[in-house]
Amino acid sequence: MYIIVQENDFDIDSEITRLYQGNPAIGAVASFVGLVRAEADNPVNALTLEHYPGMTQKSLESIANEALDRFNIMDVTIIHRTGFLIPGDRIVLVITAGGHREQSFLACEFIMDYLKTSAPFWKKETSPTGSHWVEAQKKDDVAFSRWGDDNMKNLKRDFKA
Amino acid sequence: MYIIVQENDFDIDSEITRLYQGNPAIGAVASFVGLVRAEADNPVNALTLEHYPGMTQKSLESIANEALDRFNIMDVTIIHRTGFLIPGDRIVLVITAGGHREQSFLACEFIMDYLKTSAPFWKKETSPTGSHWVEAQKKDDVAFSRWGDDNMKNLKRDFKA
Amino acid sequence: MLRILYFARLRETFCLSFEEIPSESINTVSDLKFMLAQRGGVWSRELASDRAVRVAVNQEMAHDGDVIREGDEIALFPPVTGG
Amino acid sequence: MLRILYFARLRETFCLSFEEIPSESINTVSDLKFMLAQRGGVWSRELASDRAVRVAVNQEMAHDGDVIREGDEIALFPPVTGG
Repeated sequence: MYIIVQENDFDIDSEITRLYQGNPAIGAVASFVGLVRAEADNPVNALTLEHYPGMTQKSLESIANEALDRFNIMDVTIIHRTGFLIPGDRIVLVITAGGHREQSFLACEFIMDYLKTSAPFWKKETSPTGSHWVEAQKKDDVAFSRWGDDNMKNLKRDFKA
Repeated sequence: MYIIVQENDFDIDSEITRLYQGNPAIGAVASFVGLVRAEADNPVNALTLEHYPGMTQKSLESIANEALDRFNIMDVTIIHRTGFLIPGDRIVLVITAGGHREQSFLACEFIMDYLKTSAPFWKKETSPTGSHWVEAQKKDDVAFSRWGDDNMKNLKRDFKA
Repeated sequence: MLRILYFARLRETFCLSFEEIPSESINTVSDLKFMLAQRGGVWSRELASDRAVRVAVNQEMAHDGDVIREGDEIALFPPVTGG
Repeated sequence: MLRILYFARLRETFCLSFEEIPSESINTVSDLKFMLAQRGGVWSRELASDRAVRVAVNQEMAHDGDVIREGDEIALFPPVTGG
């Protein structure tokens, strides 16, 4: 497990290689990269990411451990950036490595959904009209909640079998 | 759209960057890397990947176009290697880029499920006991079939809205 | 004493990132929120029942009924928006 | 004429990667498979109804009932195993 909060960018190929190298049973690596967006109706100039240093590492580790346990995958990387970012910059990288693709994909989505609602990061956007804190989105709570239902508990059992 | 069949390895970071660079509306990039596995109960020494050159590019393009259309994502990369590979080598890279993570994840899974059942590649494994053609797996047909049900058609409509 | 941390919008609105307060008469997360809201002004507005405020006790997400003990580190912040 | 291609296990078993055959009396994928199976030996075994053989007509996946026309490129192969 490799979990880090940093200001610097990361190299995705090196991070993926680090995760699977030396474990020949890994056949399926899923990953997700979140980027600072700027759209016509929301022309963001910059983003500042604040976090709660004492809690961040702990909360990301707990999410990663839950994913390892639920989906029976083999390893996880989470890199989350903080500080000043501009459109096109990478914010977060999640990598999940397992034997088969279904469990790696599910674990990667699970980690992103949990991170979006449970990890102590906050975005402040600066646009031509001023700066404001980004509001949490209802759809992130919806995405989060689906992992708690009975369907997902059955799924966990399947992977453990 | 960037789709290529090649013998050489690829750099994942460069491929991901190529896909989102220049499109500031892209906020979510999902990707999948498939690797040659070697497990205790299946000690593979090498894999040879054969394909049907006249059809491969066409079939991958058609899968990518279907994903772009169904999930309303913005761009797709598929790189599939052929030839001689050993455990730990990368076989395939799929990258999907969209505005939001749910659609990018779904499109990436969709492409892998289609590729596994519809793209003309065949693996031949060499192990200490000889070499043999890998048999298609029932679970790949099951994974493929879920994209055809009514549930998934509704999902397509949601993304188009 | 309790160590209280504020983040993001709350930190800016309260003009405060950190304070220490006596733990007497504070037994739960609810007690602490009620006590802070009593300060009035931005405090009562930000801690009003219709505003979403998240609380972590000793770096773990907590709920209104959760117990607070002498020496705990409590953080108050808006719903998170990372990733 | 029809251009017939074989891949993977079929290519090896038939010791053949490519042949051309007259298109007369072959109207569908089924007709072609039946005609090839008539060759006997490995041909009838590999093209027996209980074995999964996939067929592409002009580089598109096809089914038993699909029509074959003069000049078409037909490929026969086992279920794919890439990715």
